[in-house]
Amino acid sequence: MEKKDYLDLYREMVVIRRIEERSAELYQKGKIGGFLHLYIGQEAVCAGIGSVRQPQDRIITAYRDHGWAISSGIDPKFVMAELLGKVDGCSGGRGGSMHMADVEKNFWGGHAIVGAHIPIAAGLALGDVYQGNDEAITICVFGDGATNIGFFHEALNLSKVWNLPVLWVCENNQYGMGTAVDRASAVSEIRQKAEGYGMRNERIEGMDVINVRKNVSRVLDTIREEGGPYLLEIMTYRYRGHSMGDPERYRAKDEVKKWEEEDPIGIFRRYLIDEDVATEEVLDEQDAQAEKIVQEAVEFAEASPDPEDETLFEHIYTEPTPVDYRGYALEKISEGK
Amino acid sequence: MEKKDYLDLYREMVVIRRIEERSAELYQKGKIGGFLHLYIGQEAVCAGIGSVRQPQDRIITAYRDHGWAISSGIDPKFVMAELLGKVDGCSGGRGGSMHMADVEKNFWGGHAIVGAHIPIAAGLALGDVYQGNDEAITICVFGDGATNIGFFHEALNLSKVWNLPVLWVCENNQYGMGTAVDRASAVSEIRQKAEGYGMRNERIEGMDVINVRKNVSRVLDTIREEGGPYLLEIMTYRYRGHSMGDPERYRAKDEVKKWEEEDPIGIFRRYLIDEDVATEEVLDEQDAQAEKIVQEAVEFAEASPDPEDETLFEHIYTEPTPVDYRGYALEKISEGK
Amino acid sequence: MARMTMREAISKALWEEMERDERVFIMGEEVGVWGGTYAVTKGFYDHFGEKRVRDTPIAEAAIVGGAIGAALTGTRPIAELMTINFAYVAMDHIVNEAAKLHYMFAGQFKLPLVIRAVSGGGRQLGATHSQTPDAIFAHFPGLKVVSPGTPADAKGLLKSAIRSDDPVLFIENATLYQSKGEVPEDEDYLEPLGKSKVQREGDDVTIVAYSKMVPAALAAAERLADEGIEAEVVDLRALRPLDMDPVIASFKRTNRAVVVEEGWRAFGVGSEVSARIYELAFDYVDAPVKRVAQAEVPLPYNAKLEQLALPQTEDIYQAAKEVIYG
Amino acid sequence: MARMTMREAISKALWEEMERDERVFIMGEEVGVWGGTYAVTKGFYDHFGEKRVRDTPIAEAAIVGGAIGAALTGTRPIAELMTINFAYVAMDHIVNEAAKLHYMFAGQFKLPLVIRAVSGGGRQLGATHSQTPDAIFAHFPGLKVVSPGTPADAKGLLKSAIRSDDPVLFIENATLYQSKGEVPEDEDYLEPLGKSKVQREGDDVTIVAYSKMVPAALAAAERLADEGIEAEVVDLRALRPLDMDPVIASFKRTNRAVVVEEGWRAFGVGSEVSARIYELAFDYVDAPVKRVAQAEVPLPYNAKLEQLALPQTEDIYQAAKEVIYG
Ligand SMILES: Cc1ncc(C[n+]2csc(CCOP(=O)(O)OP(=O)(O)O)c2C)c(N)n1
Ligand SMILES: Cc1ncc(C[n+]2csc(CCOP(=O)(O)OP(=O)(O)O)c2C)c(N)n1
Ligand SMILES: [Mg+2]
Ligand SMILES: [Mg+2]
Repeated sequence: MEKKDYLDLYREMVVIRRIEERSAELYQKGKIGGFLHLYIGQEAVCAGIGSVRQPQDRIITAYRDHGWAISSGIDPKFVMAELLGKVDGCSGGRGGSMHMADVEKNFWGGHAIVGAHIPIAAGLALGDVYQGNDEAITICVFGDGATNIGFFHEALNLSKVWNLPVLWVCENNQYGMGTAVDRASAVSEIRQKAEGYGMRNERIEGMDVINVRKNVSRVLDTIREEGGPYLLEIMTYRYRGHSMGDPERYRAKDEVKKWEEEDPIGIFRRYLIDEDVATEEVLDEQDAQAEKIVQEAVEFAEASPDPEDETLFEHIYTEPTPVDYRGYALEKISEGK
Repeated sequence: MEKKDYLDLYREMVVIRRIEERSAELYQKGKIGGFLHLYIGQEAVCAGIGSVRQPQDRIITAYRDHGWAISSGIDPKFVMAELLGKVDGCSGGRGGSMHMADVEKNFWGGHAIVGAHIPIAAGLALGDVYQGNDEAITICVFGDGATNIGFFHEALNLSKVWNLPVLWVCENNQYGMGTAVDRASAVSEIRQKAEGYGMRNERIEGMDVINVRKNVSRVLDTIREEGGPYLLEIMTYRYRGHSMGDPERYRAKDEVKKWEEEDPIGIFRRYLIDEDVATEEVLDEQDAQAEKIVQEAVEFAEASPDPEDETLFEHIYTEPTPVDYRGYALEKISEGK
Repeated sequence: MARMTMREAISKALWEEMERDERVFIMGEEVGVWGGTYAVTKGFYDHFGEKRVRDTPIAEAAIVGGAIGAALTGTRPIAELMTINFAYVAMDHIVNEAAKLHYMFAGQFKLPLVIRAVSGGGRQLGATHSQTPDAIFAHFPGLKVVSPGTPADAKGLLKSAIRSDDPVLFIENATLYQSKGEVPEDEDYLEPLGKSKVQREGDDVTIVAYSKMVPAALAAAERLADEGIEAEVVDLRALRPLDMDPVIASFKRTNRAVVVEEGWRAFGVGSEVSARIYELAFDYVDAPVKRVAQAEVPLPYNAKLEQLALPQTEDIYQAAKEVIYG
Repeated sequence: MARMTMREAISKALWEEMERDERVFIMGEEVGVWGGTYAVTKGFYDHFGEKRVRDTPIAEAAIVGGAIGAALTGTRPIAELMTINFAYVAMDHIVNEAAKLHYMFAGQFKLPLVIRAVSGGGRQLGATHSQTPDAIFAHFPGLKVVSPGTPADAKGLLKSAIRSDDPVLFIENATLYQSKGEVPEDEDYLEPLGKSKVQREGDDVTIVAYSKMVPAALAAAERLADEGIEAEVVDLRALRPLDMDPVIASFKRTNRAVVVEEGWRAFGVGSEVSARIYELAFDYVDAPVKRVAQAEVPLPYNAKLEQLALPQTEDIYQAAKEVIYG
């Protein structure tokens, strides 16, 4: 990596952090609705993977997806606009926090049913194999809690039987909502589940973006050379509640504090300084740029309009198709027109 | 085991074999409808397990269930009556081949959706634990193919997390319909799947009933002493098609022939003679008794009446509950009455 | 009587039934330490302990399947699915196992199971998390499908569901949790499963509703009353068994009906109720029955579009006027 | 035109589309070596190879989920669910993913997916294996639900489904596979998705049906014709989008209708169609619309009870007479 790349990566992590902080504020103000799952604490994972994946590599994840959207290359403006439900959002304001996607960036969402995207990921890889896209890998991200649902099992098995090029990434942040891994999973190390499929697997630390980069890039190489699936468990931690309004009865404040000391942004900052890649001043300058990017994203999002009422019935199907019922009030409206 | 027990066990295996042969005939004659999955070749598994389980141990299995019904203690008469859809069938003629049960015998079915009974089995064990039935073990039987469905995963994980006393028995007959294990499962040894749950597991041979007895009885002891789940893969083979009308394009005649030489009844017969438990004559006499039992079962079943039309609406709920619609013809009938 | 929210009423019903009967227990995601995603089981874990308030893995098929198995052994599990949007994951166990085992095995056992799930949109949760697909579950004989519209009914119906020996899908509406009402304090206060109820009397038009649409219908009725129109509001309370008696009795007086549901219209509750009104009271029909329901789109996140798609009190009011004045 | 069974027509449609478009492939349980549980894909594996005729593990969620993913990349998968009774296992992927992704992500991609599944009872398969729950899938906007009643339509509709860029649930009826009819041999013979069709003309009564109930309705119409009653049989062919135009056009002439479905009545196809008839042609109603459907029980194994519960030609005939003579 060039120095510039290091700085870009650093800035991206800060942007992701700030986007989440601003989202929390906007949620409190009622500008963001629904569920909001913040990624704060886990930035090294998406940033690290985003920085080593190739453009042909597809990314697909769950509802904790803002960081993934940004590290996949979606402009924070479009992420913020989606959070505000605006027409310029990456999902046109229809998806919201949990359902972001940008296919141009090979980012396939943003899926809110736990584990449901895991078989879809196997299918993405199948599509690549079928069409001879030999260099493409599907990177499918899910939480520790998601590995207990049947979807996980069916997809992992299929990926092994069909030798699909999937990097299965478990972001083990140690809780699925309020349930600690051991209270829900038969094995403490999620990577061990891959043994049941005779699948290559590994557990790595995920608070240090350099470590994530190094390992993921090695594993992607392995998949590209040898084909087939690989399960990577990446240890991380979320600093905030599962979503807004989490009573957090399931963990001690001290535990969070301990992990906050291993802050991925702090670690990376220290690394950059220790390795003489950047000075405090240079990084502060990046921080300021990140602030600015996020501020602009918020302004952009606030200025973006709501989708027009008429668009309610767009995109139900790809082709124009009669809508069975427009709802009572809407029938009145459309009759009136 | 006493000599008598050996002979009973032998006779039971022959009864199961004959029941299946007669069922095939009755199916050809159109007296049995629906799907018919014969157990021929696998008798040592159900007979072996049936002979060592305790009355408090619950049995639950899939649709290939006639052998399990009999080895659980259901009189072959009631099994045959069920196959013929008669009122005396163990499920009142409503379940048919795939849905047999007798709760008095602690036999909980007979389930036709692949894998769906596996979580139910975890629940049976949970019910026992909850109520302090400390000596009870749930024995849940499923095929090799069933281990690829999500239900399997969710239930195995739950049984380990909650330390439920379940003996998970995979009857590996090497095919799920026409799909050989390796074409559908990431691992060739099903027992390896248990590693993904950190669960005790073992693979044993299942054509020799003595071997099945010995191992299962040991494993049941282990569960009774130590608690928690255990997965046992039992290698076996089905001699007939998956169900009636299987074109059997997926395996060579020779393969079937090879396995037929290891016929579980033949093996047991030889064992009994070699160990001086019985003579050829004594066993022939058991064969004749088995014929008679099966013949009587068929006669009983043929003589048993169809359920009355009026019973169509019985047992939808446990309590008398208004039926929303009786169907068009039935409305006419009941209005006419 | 005590004034309380529907959340409190449901929580009370669960608490009292667990105190009354040791066989009753709860299992589901986040029901324990967290206290329930919607805070319905707050305090339960500390009081009843982890044996009776069981946090599960995220594995809906195992939750319902496991609860079925436990019910077969004589316990009385309450399986919580968090939201009905996740019920699809357990669909086979709900409609193919719970709904059929008793019949298929000729009634050899009881299956006393309650499955709780939260339905409804309007909270900007997007298409996957905002559904009201209650009607599809009501398609299956063998299952009972219950959904209260008032706090009192929530308590009385949930208690009956827990005491019932049959599998009951008990659907709560997320945005109703805060709704308030008078609730009987009697610990044996039971409302019958499968009985509709008149929530407001009136002779001019019959508004049929259930769950969240009950308060909406009552609000519409108030507006109509201001104009001298007296609407009778019939709350179905259960979709299966579906009790048409109070609907038909009302309709025979009013000769006009609006059927309201929060979910999609096609193959929904309004279709069935309206079809039955014509079957059972054809000679009493003065005007076409109107259905008010959700626009047929996957519900969008954007608040304005979402509200546009959802049925509103205003729609019920308008529909009632049209059904009267044509 | 060639005379063939519905099985042959479906097989031909699949074969021709696979020959025409390399992106089309089949995945499902036993579709390959076995040749399809219902022999629909017999010979495909040998001809197209294992890349395009893919035997899968028993894992319905992975079958539909995997097919969704593959469709997103530009291939055109046909996922076979063997029977619709197993669709519950993939329910989330069918109704929450396939039906919603396009809308939720604002149409960023196409989702050209066909899910084939066999529906219907009458073969003594017992309650878990005999369902006709087609209506519940039609409740979900975003999904197209198609089910042919004749071999010709089976070919033309399946081809359209494969060429459609939207997810289509294509429901075949097991006991119709042997039914015969004339089928156009044109490789581009397409029938539109979401268009109902008059299968028999008549002015006395409108019989609305789909899938297996189409031949049953036609048989009933023959019996009625013997008595001088001319029934018009309208085949819905799709439940979503549901095309009422031919139904209403017919009804405006006959003023009488019977709606027939094989599945359970409550919250079924008849409820929706009957509700819409009243909404769209209230002034033309001369007699209450009748619904003929399955008795509301989990279907029993015993052949006599099973047939008692299933709707028969006789029932359609009787209902038509009643709707005419009251
Ligand atoms: C099928 C399903 N069940 C339950 C939920 C509710 N839910 C949303 S997130 C979540 C926890 C997931 O935990 P994990 O996979 O560890 O991801 P994390 O939130 O920690 O990133 C649950 C239970 C859901 N969305 N889908
Ligand atoms: C969920 C589901 N999918 C598919 C089927 C159809 N099916 C019935 S048996 C079977 C094969 C099962 O194989 P295995 O588990 O090995 O059991 P075996 O028949 O060999 O005893 C399949 C695919 C089903 N009944 N349920
Ligand atoms: Mg987690
Ligand atoms: Mg097998």
